[in-house]
Amino acid sequence: MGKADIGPPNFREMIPEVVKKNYGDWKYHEILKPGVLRHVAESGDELYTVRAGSPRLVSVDFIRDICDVADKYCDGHLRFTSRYNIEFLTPDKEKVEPIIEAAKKLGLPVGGTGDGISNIVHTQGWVHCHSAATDSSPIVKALMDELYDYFISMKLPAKLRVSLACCINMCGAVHCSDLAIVGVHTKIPKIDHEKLGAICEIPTTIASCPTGAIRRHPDKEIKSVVVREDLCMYCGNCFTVCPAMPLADSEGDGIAIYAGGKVSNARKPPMFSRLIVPFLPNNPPRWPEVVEIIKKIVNVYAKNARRYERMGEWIERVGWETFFRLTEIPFTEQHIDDFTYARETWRTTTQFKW
Amino acid sequence: MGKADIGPPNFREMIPEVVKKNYGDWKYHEILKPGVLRHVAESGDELYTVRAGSPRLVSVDFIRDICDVADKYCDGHLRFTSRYNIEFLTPDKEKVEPIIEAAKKLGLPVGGTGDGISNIVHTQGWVHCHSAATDSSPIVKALMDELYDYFISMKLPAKLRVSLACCINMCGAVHCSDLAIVGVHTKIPKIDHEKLGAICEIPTTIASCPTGAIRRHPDKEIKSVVVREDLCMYCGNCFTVCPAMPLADSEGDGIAIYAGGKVSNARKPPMFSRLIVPFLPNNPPRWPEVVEIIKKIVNVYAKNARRYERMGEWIERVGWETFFRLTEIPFTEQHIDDFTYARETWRTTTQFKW
Amino acid sequence: MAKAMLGGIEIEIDEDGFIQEPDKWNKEVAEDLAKTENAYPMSEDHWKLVNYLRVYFLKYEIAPAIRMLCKQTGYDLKTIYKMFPGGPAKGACKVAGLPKPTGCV
Amino acid sequence: MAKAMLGGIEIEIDEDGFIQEPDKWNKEVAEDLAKTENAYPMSEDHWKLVNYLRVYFLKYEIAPAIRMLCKQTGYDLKTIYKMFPGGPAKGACKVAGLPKPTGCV
Amino acid sequence: MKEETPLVDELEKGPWPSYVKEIKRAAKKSKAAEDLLGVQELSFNDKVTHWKHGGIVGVTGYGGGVIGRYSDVPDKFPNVESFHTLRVNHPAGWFYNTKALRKICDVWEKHGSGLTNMHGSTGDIILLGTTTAHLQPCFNDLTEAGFDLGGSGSALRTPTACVGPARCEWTNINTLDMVQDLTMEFQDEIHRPRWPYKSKIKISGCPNDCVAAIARADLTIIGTWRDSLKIDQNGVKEYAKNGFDIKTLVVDKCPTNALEWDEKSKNLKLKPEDCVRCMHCINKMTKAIRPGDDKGATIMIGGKAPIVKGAMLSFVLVPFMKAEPPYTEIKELIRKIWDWWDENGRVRERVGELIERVGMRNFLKAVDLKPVPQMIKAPRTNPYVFF
Amino acid sequence: MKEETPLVDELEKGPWPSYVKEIKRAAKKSKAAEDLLGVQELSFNDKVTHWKHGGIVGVTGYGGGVIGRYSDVPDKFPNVESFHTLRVNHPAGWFYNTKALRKICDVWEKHGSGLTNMHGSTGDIILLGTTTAHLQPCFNDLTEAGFDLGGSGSALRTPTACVGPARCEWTNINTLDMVQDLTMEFQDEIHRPRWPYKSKIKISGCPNDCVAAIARADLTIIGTWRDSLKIDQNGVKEYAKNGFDIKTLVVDKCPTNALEWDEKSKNLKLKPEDCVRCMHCINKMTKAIRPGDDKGATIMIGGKAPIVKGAMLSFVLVPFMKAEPPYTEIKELIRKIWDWWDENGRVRERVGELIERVGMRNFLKAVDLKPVPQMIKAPRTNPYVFF
Ligand code: SRM
Ligand code: SRM
Ligand code: SRM
Ligand code: SRM
Ligand code: SF4
Ligand code: SF4
Ligand code: SF4
Ligand code: SF4
Ligand code: SF4
Ligand code: SF4
Ligand code: SF4
Ligand code: SF4
Repeated sequence: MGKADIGPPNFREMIPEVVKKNYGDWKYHEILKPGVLRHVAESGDELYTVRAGSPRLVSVDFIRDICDVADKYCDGHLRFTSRYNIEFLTPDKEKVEPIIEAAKKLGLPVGGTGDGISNIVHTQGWVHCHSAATDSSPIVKALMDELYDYFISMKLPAKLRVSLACCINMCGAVHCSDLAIVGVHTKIPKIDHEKLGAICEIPTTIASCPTGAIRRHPDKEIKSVVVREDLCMYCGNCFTVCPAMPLADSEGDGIAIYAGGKVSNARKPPMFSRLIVPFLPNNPPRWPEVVEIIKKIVNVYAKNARRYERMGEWIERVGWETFFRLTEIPFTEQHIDDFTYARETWRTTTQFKW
Repeated sequence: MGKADIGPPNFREMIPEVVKKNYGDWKYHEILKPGVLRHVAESGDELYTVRAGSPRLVSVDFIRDICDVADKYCDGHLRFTSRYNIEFLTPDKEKVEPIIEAAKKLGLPVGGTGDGISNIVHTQGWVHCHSAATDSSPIVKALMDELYDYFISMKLPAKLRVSLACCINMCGAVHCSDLAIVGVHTKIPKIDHEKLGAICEIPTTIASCPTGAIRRHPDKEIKSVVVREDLCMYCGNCFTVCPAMPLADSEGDGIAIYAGGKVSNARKPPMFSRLIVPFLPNNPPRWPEVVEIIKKIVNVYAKNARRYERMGEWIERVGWETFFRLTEIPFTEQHIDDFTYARETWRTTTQFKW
Repeated sequence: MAKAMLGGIEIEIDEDGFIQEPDKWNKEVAEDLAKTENAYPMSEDHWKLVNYLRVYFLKYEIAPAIRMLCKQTGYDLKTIYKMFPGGPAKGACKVAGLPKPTGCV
Repeated sequence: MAKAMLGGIEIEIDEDGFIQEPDKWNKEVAEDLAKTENAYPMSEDHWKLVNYLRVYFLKYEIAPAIRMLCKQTGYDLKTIYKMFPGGPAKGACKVAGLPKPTGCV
Repeated sequence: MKEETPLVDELEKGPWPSYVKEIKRAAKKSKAAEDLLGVQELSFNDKVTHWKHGGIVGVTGYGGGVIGRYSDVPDKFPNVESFHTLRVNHPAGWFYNTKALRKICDVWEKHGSGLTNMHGSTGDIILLGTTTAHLQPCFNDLTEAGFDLGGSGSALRTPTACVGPARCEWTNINTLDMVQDLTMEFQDEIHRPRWPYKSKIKISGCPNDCVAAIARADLTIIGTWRDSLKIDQNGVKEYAKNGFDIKTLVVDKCPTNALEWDEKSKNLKLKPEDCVRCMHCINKMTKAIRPGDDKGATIMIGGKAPIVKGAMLSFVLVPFMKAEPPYTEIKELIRKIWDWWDENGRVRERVGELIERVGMRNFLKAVDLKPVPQMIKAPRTNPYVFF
Repeated sequence: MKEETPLVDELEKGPWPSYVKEIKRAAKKSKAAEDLLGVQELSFNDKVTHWKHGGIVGVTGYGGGVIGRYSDVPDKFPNVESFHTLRVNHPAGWFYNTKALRKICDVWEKHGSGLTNMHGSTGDIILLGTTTAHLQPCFNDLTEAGFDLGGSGSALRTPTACVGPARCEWTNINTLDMVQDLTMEFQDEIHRPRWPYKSKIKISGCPNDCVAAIARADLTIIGTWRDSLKIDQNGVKEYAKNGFDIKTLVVDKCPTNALEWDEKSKNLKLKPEDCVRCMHCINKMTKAIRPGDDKGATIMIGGKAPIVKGAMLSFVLVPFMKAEPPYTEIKELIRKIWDWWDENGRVRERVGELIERVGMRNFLKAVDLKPVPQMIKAPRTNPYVFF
């Protein structure tokens, strides 16, 4: 048995010298251009950050590549952001351009700062997860290829945070993103009655269903469960606890899009994202339907929102009816909540627009 | 057998001549002074309204008295408002003052218009209802004696609508009032096991409980139910369907106060009233604790709200923490929702005041 | 609580004349109750309705919803009011010996 | 699905070595499973834990919560990891022939 | 027997008109009213109600309209041993001629305690306190006088409407005609309970909602308009001249910032697409601003008090509907709604609660309405979507 | 065997860096990575995942940190028959020196597919794909290199923190020190699952919340201040001079109208009692406006994704708490919370859901906190109150 419970390396060994020196004593910052930050310390010291995009799913050789850059220009230090971007840090202004050049050589876009689209928080998808109703990395790639310009520039009204989760477990802050792309099933679980009794805890399985759709099999001989079709909304929570209830389906699986969430407390309090497109098919490798509608929404937002107005703030101001009108997304029964807190979403006023 | 299904008299026989003539053709109005409205029709005709307060619970002789006034000055017509006030209508400006005099003679205050406190919508209480956790008419009387000045004047920031319900059935728009006074029980039902089986539908009784606190009596011999004490919040809904479960209690019954509701769609959409004082004792005949706190709140509101800002709009602007600070009402666990939609009331942001 | 002679036996009733001792109900009791409800003499139709109510109540411990009552017995509401001028709740349920309805019927 | 010889009989197991035919579980099977989990030879303590898990599972059809397990058996979590280096879920439940835990334990 | 009522007497004092004086007035002619004073005093001492649970009494052919009530101290107060109330339909808008009112007074002096509520909080004339024996004769006399009973139990309640076109310049619908028409249409539903629970209709001529329909009615009809509101710039200038602070008191309070104020030219501009017809600017500048011309109603559904699942406000069902006599479209919609509710509702489940339980999508299908964004404040946040 | 992967290959094109290229790079050295390409292609064709449910594998003495994964097409892709991931704790703030990073690369090249996620969305270094046999040796080598596993299962997850004092001028707490300290304190809770479900801690230095803690953490710690923010009027004038529209872009966007702008004197005035410390004015005028001096943290609780009862945002538990090492008060509170949750929670019930189920009052009592209005947006509307 080796070591245990040693915890992560202490960050103090990881931060560059200039950070160590000015730790906690920063005064202000500015964004010099997309992807380049300048932080100034009380001491007068400067720290330049070059932020570069990353596909997140990377090889060790990729990591070695960026280590080379860090060794060359950053005294062997670098960091990652909470959205997977790579940050090269240096106190030396002169090194900024060379770092940018080096990043470009590696094929990494510099940007992701300020009022633009940063990297897309995402998840495993068909690359690793059993639960996935869609893939993740390819959609992110397809989207970022198209939104590329918004990454390397800062011309949106405000930050626009995109996230993707390959199933409704929503690994990531998907439920509070300006734009959220979520893998969804639309067929009920196919139960393997043979196996279920042996490999699943039946009470746990029954309790897992948010809508109470799961009951014991009416035939007491059969140690299994049944699903009430009209109550099942394909959340897959039963599958999570019981492998004998898969719901993946090549036609039934696809993507839903949510919009208008945010996390920061700036101006408006944090908000959840809300359903705007109930279903789009899985269409590998580039999911054109998804890419197209996302682009459309971003454009409508860019055109209509006011400066420093996040997606959700804009929608709140103009009203959801206006959002649907401007984006030309059809409004359907799926948009209307029918889960536990549904009534809180009903319009209990005569105030509305056309 | 007499007539049936004749319905109410047609209002056309009830409206005065000037109304008939200008029906649907009014142009504008103004409030000449508290309790006196002047409506002007497209035709140029005028309609003067004198609004007078009423205790609602009145004798037929009272009605005859006001009929006398109407006969004398209003061609035999009058109306009541949706808040029980009496309105004397006349096209003749000259008659306004005599009507006011006549009302005063009858002991009726003229007012209730504009930015003041109108009559209190209320209910039966101990005068007639089996369900009452408090009385109604005496509290209204005690309150209006003290708020009198706000009825005959228009010096509040906006309309302030007070309502009272003697139990949480809330007969009236109590749940959406600027200030709502509600009778509450705080002891669980005392079950009459002898009778329950004979006079109550047990399944209906069980289903009536919003928190699922009612179960069948564990002893199968006893045709009755039991109540889980920790789940019962004394709503009395079981009593409504099952007379064998009374919860009235001279010490346990009392009053809760809610604030900040509104109904109109003007400016902010309609809002529910929210709990501000969880419990005050029943203290007949004048409920001094209730009167005092209501007066205090009205004064704090009068002092702090902006013009045309309803109670709830003001509180929303300054924040509930400020409301509690200014009114010095202690904040307790009872204020925090723990019913079905509780989570919607939690503060999911770092934004707050001190 | 008041007592009344119904069907020849003494039964406890409430102020509205609903019997408080459901076990004592029988045909004779029903007929005497029908008298108080202007529903006497009881025709076959009366009995059909009363029996439906009783059977339903004994099975489910609740009175049926009006819609159910009409559907299952085939009488529309108008007809029921003709048979029991007090209506299904006050009239028919009382005769059937059910607890005084607080909600449905 | 793979088969394994456990306690002298052939039993279906999944990739992680959890048995898929709970009815075939017995003491010998358990001991062979314990070998795969570095928990062999099984002491009295091992058996106490395994038996508790089995009894609980047979009664409630679910594995107990860890807190419950510790409280009821008297072993704290550290001790359990000493007995079953794979831990209560991977180690002890496997030996006890329970379904592969997805949530608790 | 005349009781001492010192606590109750205390309430004769003070400037607000006293209900105790009224009971005493009635007590001069009615033993029941006299006993009622004693019951009040007793309740003041005991701090509980002295009325027994429920009571089912009524008149021939009706299932409701009377609230049965019995004293729990009949020995002490024999004259209120039974003390039922009759709920009597009011004329639309609570308009009366004195002839009609006096008739009611006479009937009630003859048959009851002489005490009334003008009005009950649903809107009925409440005749407060009589005996079982008097119910039918009282009803007969009432109908003779042209009045009928309102609803109680699992029935439709007396629909109400704001004063509307009779006096108010803002109404967008003929509230009084509509309420009269619907009340006549649904006589059977008012008088013969048949549903899972009660149902209420209330009608306001504009979004000010002077009958609090949104909060209290299962079926809420609110007048509104579809085009742009109308601004008379001369009128605006008049307000400005009189020192009315248009910027602070109107423009800044518009919920959607739909108004623009030019301090210099004293011009008030509307962005019609941003106006949500909240009424505020109209309310405060009635001589200059008026509702639009394309008038009709917003139909809402589901308002109610807290029992059982918490209070609900009505929510938008049909954003805009033309509302002309004979109101066929509205009536058909209402019947469809009731029918679906009656078929699917549980005991004591209001229609709003049923919609919540089974989901809007099932409800909309049943009543043949297409989902529109105006029905909701915002789309769902959860991913629990049925297909 | 090298498969044709035409669909996957398509994703090598385009300006954004390609994960496919990365898999291909790894595939040069790893059979597993090569097979992974084939699995992707297969999934693109079949439009379903080809990974089997779950898997419980791990290292000695730990209950989590490894996600077991098996292919459902092992015959076709034998090199990913088992393809487990290790979750590895990142250093606070995701800061690395290249030495440490290169060590990880070497370990992973030796024991796994050579593919990683930098980082997982909880914040771990994700080592993507290895076999059961390699787990223990890989772990041994990792700890040798100074790294440890993160959490999985019903355990604490690797806590994360924003870059904070390392670079950001706005932080009110020492996010990195705190996250390091808490992570070390709770090693046992991370490595040995024991609870009803997972639990997460995230720390942001200010209300901008750059680690999205409010949305994703059961225990959310957000830096804030208690006194007034600080305005440097010279700095303000500078912004004005540079043409920054302070009125429109800052003052008008303050959520509580706590700022007043005097266009003439270019003076920006704060009403401190109205400021809710939303950060907006600071964000946009960092050279002129700064957080106050009385710094500390708001402790929030209950954030989570939708499963089971719908997503929750964290809500305020302690409006303000001083947060100095050794963070005793915070640690004690966290332990109290976990203990109560562990005792009362159902399987797969996060702490926020438990609080919802049993009510705040029971929770607050259990963790010894007094109710304060800052915990709620608004008091209850319903009358269903326990006493
Ligand atoms: C590096 C990073 C923190 C880290 O520890 O990794 C970071 C760093 C900064 N954030 Fe952030 N934020 C980072 C993720 C976030 C997130 C989380 C997320 O995106 O998932 C949020 C919440 C987003 C949301 O609300 O949904 C976030 C909300 C903000 C805000 C508030 C924006 C708003 O108006 O709502 C600011 C202030 C601003 O930009 O005006 C902000 C400002 C900043 C500043 C300016 C702070 C500073 O002085 O250093 C930093 C650089 C700004 C920039 O990138 O434009 N940062 N920031 C994260 C970079 C992610 C990336 O690579 O893109
Ligand atoms: C690897 C990762 C996604 C990624 O690609 O980055 C991930 C992957 C999985 N998550 Fe997650 N979650 C990951 C971060 C999250 C987050 C984000 C976070 O932690 O900030 C969330 C939302 C926040 C939250 O916890 O609420 C998240 C919410 C879930 C949930 C739903 C939990 C809930 O209470 O709603 C599940 C379902 C479950 O626990 O059974 C889940 C379950 C899973 C499982 C274990 C699948 C399962 O049902 O057993 C996934 C394993 C995938 C695989 O094969 O590798 N994962 N998961 C993330 C962990 C990486 C890391 O350690 O850094
Ligand atoms: C007579 C009456 C209607 C009726 O059919 O009986 C009525 C009549 C008028 N209302 Fe009303 N309202 C009447 C109850 C209501 C109610 C319901 C209630 O109080 O229970 C409301 C909703 C209150 C709420 O939101 O909680 C109501 C909300 C309004 C509003 C919106 C106020 C606001 O800003 O929120 C206005 C417009 C205004 O005053 O600016 C209004 C305006 C008016 C006008 C000016 C309309 C007009 O031109 O005639 C009428 C006289 C105003 C006055 O009294 O100051 N009326 N009005 C009701 C008088 C009740 C009383 O005796 O006090
Ligand atoms: C008389 C009246 C109060 C008053 O003094 O004005 C009244 C009195 C009673 N109401 Fe009411 N309600 C009265 C208007 C209301 C209103 C207001 C309205 O209709 O606009 C409401 C709130 C709106 C609503 O319907 O949601 C109201 C909501 C209730 C409720 C709760 C209903 C709910 O779904 O939440 C109950 C409980 C029940 O139905 O069992 C109730 C039950 C009762 C009962 C029948 C008591 C009972 O549990 O059986 C009361 C009889 C008292 C008595 O002895 O006279 N009453 N009740 C009002 C009817 C007078 C009239 O016809 O004009
Ligand atoms: S979002 Fe779903 S499918 Fe994607 S990694 Fe998380 S659990 Fe797996
Ligand atoms: S998929 Fe979700 S809703 Fe359907 S049965 Fe499973 S747990 Fe229930
Ligand atoms: S509020 Fe309650 S006590 Fe008062 S009249 Fe209505 S039901 Fe009776
Ligand atoms: S009073 Fe209310 S909560 Fe208590 S048992 Fe009766 S119905 Fe349930
Ligand atoms: S609701 Fe509108 S139309 Fe009706 S009286 Fe009130 S203000 Fe006038
Ligand atoms: S009616 Fe209301 S929303 Fe429309 S312009 Fe006037 S104030 Fe604004
Ligand atoms: S959360 Fe605040 S302190 Fe932390 S990095 Fe973001 S802006 Fe800076
Ligand atoms: S921090 Fe936010 S709330 Fe405070 S003054 Fe600045 S903008 Fe306003």
